[in-house]
Amino acid sequence: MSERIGVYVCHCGTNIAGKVNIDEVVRFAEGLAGVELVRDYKFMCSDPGQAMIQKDIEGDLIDRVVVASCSPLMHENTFRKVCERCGVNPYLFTMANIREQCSWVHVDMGDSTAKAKALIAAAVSRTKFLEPLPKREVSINPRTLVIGGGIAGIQAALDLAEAGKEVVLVEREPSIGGHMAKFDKTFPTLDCSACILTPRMVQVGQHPNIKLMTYAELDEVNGYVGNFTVRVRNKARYVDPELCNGCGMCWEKCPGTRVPRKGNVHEKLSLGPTTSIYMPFMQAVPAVPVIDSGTCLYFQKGKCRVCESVCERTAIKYDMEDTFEEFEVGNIIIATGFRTFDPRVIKRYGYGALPNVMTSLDFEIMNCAAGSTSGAILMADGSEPKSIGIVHCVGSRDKHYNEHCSRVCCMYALKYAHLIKEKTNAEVFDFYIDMRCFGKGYEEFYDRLLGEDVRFVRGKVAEVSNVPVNVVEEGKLVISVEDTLVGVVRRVPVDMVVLCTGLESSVGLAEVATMCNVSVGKDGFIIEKHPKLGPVSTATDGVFIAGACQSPKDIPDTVAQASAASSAVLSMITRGTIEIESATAEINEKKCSGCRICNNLCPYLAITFDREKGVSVINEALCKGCGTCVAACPSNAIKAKHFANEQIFAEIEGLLSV
Amino acid sequence: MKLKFGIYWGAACGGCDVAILDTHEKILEIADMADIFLWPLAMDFKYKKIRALEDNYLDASFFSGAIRNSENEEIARLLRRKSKVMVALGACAHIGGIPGLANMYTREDVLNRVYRESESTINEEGIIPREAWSEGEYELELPRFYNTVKTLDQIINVEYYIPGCPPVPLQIYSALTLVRDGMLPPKGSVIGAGDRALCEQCPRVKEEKKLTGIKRVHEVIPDPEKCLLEQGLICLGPVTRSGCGSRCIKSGVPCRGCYGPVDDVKDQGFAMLSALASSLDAKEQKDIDAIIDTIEDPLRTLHRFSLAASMLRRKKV
Amino acid sequence: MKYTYYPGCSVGATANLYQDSINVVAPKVGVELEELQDWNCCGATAYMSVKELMSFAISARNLALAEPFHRDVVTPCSACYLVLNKTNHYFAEYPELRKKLGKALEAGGLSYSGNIRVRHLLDVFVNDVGPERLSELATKKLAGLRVAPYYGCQIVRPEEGFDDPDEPESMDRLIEAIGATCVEYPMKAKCCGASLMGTQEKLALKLCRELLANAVRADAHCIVTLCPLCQMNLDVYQPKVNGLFRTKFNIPVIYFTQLIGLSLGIPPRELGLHRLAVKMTKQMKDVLKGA
Amino acid sequence: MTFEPTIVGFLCNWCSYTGADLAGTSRVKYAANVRSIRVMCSGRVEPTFVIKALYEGADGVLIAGCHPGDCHYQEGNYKALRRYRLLRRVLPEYGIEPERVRLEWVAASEGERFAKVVDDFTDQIRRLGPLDIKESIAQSLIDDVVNHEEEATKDIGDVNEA
Repeated sequence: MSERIGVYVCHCGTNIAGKVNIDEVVRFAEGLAGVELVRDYKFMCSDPGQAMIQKDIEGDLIDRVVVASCSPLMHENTFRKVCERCGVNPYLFTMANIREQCSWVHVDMGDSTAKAKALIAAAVSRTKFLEPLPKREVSINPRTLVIGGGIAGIQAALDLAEAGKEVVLVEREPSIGGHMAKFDKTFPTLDCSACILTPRMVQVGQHPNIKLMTYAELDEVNGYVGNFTVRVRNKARYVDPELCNGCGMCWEKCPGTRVPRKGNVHEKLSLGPTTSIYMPFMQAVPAVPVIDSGTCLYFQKGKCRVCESVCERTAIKYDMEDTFEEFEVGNIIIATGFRTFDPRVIKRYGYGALPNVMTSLDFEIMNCAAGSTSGAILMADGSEPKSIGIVHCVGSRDKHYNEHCSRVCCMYALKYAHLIKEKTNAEVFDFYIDMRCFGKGYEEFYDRLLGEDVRFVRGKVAEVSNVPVNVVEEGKLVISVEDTLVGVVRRVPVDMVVLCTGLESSVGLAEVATMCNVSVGKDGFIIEKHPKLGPVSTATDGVFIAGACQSPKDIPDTVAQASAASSAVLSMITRGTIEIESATAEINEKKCSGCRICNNLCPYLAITFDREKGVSVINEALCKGCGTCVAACPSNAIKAKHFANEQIFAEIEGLLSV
Repeated sequence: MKLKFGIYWGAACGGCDVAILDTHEKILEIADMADIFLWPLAMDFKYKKIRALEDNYLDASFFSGAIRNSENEEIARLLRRKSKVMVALGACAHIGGIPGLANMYTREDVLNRVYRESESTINEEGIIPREAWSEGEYELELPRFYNTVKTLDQIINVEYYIPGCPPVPLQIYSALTLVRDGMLPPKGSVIGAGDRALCEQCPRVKEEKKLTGIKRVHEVIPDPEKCLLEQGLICLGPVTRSGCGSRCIKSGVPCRGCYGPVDDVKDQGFAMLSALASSLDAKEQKDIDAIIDTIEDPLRTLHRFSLAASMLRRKKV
Repeated sequence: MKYTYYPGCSVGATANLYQDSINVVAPKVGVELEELQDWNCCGATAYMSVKELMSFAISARNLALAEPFHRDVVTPCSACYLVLNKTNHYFAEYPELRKKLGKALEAGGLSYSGNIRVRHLLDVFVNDVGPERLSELATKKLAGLRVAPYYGCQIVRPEEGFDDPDEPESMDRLIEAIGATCVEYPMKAKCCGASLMGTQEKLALKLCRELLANAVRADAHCIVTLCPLCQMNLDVYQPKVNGLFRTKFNIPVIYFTQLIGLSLGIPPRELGLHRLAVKMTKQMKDVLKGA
Repeated sequence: MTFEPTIVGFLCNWCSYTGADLAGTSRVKYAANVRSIRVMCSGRVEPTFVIKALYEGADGVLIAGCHPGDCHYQEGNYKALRRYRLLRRVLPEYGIEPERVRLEWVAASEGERFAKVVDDFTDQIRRLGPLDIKESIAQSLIDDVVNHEEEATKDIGDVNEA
């Protein structure tokens, strides 16, 4: 073979050089068959590093390239582009991962050096058998799917729509707005959540470029970057949005109850109407109610039809069924947000068992001026509390539930403390582990609260109980906590407890992730392409993420990420086409015997059987190059381009030659 | 001028030689075509005559049978030196054949089994063959029985292969005519067989494969129209070179792989193992294992003829 | 169902009433307890913090003695349960310790491979006998009897045990199966003061007071427990609590086996109930009679 | 000195290779015995790759893919599982302990788990000792060598190049 391979060993500062003996590795590589030259450099990915490769190729010293540096997931593309720039087919390049899977993970320098040699030998050996592959380009459909209509989805959709691009926005709930629509004030500026959100919701509802689908869920995603086909299920709303004018007669007359009408203040908490036909809140977009068939008297007992009779526009349609719509889109932005941790599982905190223990979300709704208490902070019996305990890190930073920090709780806890002080005369106790106030104006807000006569107690709350041990505790909720600043165990009697529940990934995120072919981490959130450099993209081209589906986030960060995602999509759309992986599988007709073993192995149905010729055929546009069919072919008639048998065999030989 | 041929059998059953005779009246053409210098099955010759020939004297030698003992090897080497073209005839010389299955055992295992343990053996003194023995003035010598059965090309260079157990007689004949007419393909080729796997010629209808259990031949009466593999019979057709004329399959018996793998398939057995496992209709480990448990002796079934030629060649000792 | 029985020190002395009830109740519910011959003290939780290795060694000796019988080891004492389990756990987890314990056992001609499961008697009653079976066997359903189920702290620790560490409920199911009612008792798994009674008596008495007060507040006729130390603190020291805090507690504290015994129709004396420091109240007796 | 095995790992690009990278970025330390080959999917791994690796001198082979249900290609890992289960069945007949080949599911988020799997598997292979297939074949052939008068040595290259 006459391949002339250039091997470039990267020091990565001391990241590699600190654990791998570069000189030794270079000498070793020089002795490998097919290797024309070996060079090492501090940072191969830097401009001078890339220039080294370029110079060698342009000087016609080499025609194939091996770079031993970091993970191909990090820089394969960088170096492929270098090759391409100087006329070497990018598929004649191999990367040996001597950082993530070598220098960073092994203790002994001898071990790391030996392994680096093996990895380089394997890369060289494989490179000899590589074949140039043609570029594959696909066009980008300029329409984008945004999943989730919270502030992240709203922001992303508006950015794209304003740029003149079509957007399909799918929201599971009857209205867009997400969690933000339930808040009264936002930290740390205390501006009114509804005031800043509602105009944007309306804008979404009216924008000619946005197709808004509420009360709808993603059902299926097919295709690939630039060319996805998505199917959306419109859940039956039982109200025709074309006819409804949102007058509200239906819910005023509805005898059904979705939220109990009897019961205490906390049980009756609600933002919108409590009837079976309802809008989640009054500023809903679209302003079209839905019927909750689970409590609707007509659906449950077959009698009622009050809403139908009062609707002047005959918009009520009891026979409505789920419908499906299909769209072609080029990119997908996942913005499914979060759910709050259910503190019932922490029995010690008494949520669900003890009255006056509430979650932060309950508390937000209670504070909302449009809610059932008109924003008043009340105990379950309707009286005003004299003391309130705010408990941080409920279900966050706790190995039993979620290890991650939910990032927003400290700040909203401070907001609560402030609101309580503003609206009531109650004493406020705030139990925190650490006070994390990292954002713009956050620390200042904390500082302000320190001056508002809030009692801060540093310690993780052990228990909330209603068992008194003295007269003072009679009839109170008692919070037990170790005050770690003073070193004593305290029992603090209060009237009301707010549990600052942490953020978890939203219900159904795993299903959405599977449909969109992206991975979910062990914390339940979507894994981004790179934790630092690729926070809005994913391992799947054309699928982007925004907001709390990636990790807990506050509103400013969510909006920033949403805009980042939309601009990433815009840059794809503007470019018009994208290069896709050429490493697909192909069937050699002359070798295929038509045994059809491969036929049902392809998850993308890319393999069909040509009855006329008696051979199986791969539709390359559908093939994603997984290689499952290749491994099954008993005639070696299917070839995995770039992962062909002889290439992998050579890699094995190289790997074991040291 | 008449061609000069040698025909020899190593560890073989003689079926390949019989296949030559089974060319029927064509045997006369063969006789016209060439002088045969060695053919132990059919005629009486002496090795020393062959040794006396000058090197490359023979135009072609046809070697059937695997290399099982030192005599097989010695004659293989001898014929190699005396022949311009060496042809491995039949599955045993080609890929080890049935004798190759003995590579699952050591020499001691085999000798013990055959000479001491087998149910039909009476050998109270436990005598097993020895390589050298003196009896009075006579020095007796036996070839060494090898530990590992080898294919012909694991011992000597081989130009061509005629696969099959046994090869189809007409294909032997046509291979001989290729020698006669100087029409031989590139060295290393398999001649007298197809390029693709047997499924190509199989008359049965093939659909997608979803196997829920594996059966043995005596357990089912297969549907004559349908793919045998789909009916749960392990048919090596997908991994075996065509050329046999689908003789087993037409008789309702699955292919056992005697023609060996097609070009570029390194290991017939493991290639079929992958194909077979891929076709199992199960996802959970316990369901997969339940199906696998219905496969009787998977290793020997999948490597029935090709064990000696497989990547690992033999059981580790 | 046959088990190797590790009684522990308490049931032979301060908790002999526990043993009395076990003796009569276990056979009736099909639990066969064969006492481990030549067992020694588990060291209790105190020794663990004084001489850790030694305490593991003496516990391991018990496990080693039990291993040849290939049966679960059952103990009625929460401290024994905790210590033996902890020994098992550490033995499995820490190879260094395993080596040392191996040596120690070898010196005594013993060996242990770590294959013994240690269980509390309550676990056996709940999971092997089961509430359904007890309900069938209970000839005398204890209807109307209000019981405060008290588990104490050790039986639910470490967390990987057979019940929830914060909200244990296994004994509740037994109590309800034999017809009695469990009162809302948030102190279920709170500390009774344990051996602090010997060192910081006031503190221990205070903890006992809370346990007693909450049972009384919930209108319970009796407290039912499963731990010899808990029972002793709450029963024997009840007058002292009354003295110190000027309370008038008079609530019997009995073992779950005694309660089950009553439902099986076994005379109170055979169950050791006459040995209680705080005798069964008239109210309780009346309810039992009525039942 | 204790025996240090050489292990070949076949890691799927999307989960296990990414997980192994995560172990790197998190600086989790683990045994240096596994040398990995990146494939797009565990479903690409042919039994012959495993055999080839063992033949070329690996003492063990680790195949790692996405957790069931998480496959980037939907079901490639199930196919890997089927092949693996059948492969395990035949290995003992070759005299190879089936424990030398292991299939594990390692997600992209499981850097620590990857490290643990590697350490664990390395330990297991260490206990099994060296495999040395080539040496074993050579040993079994030694006895088969007889001094022939015709000592035409065989040149393999010739036939294969033809």
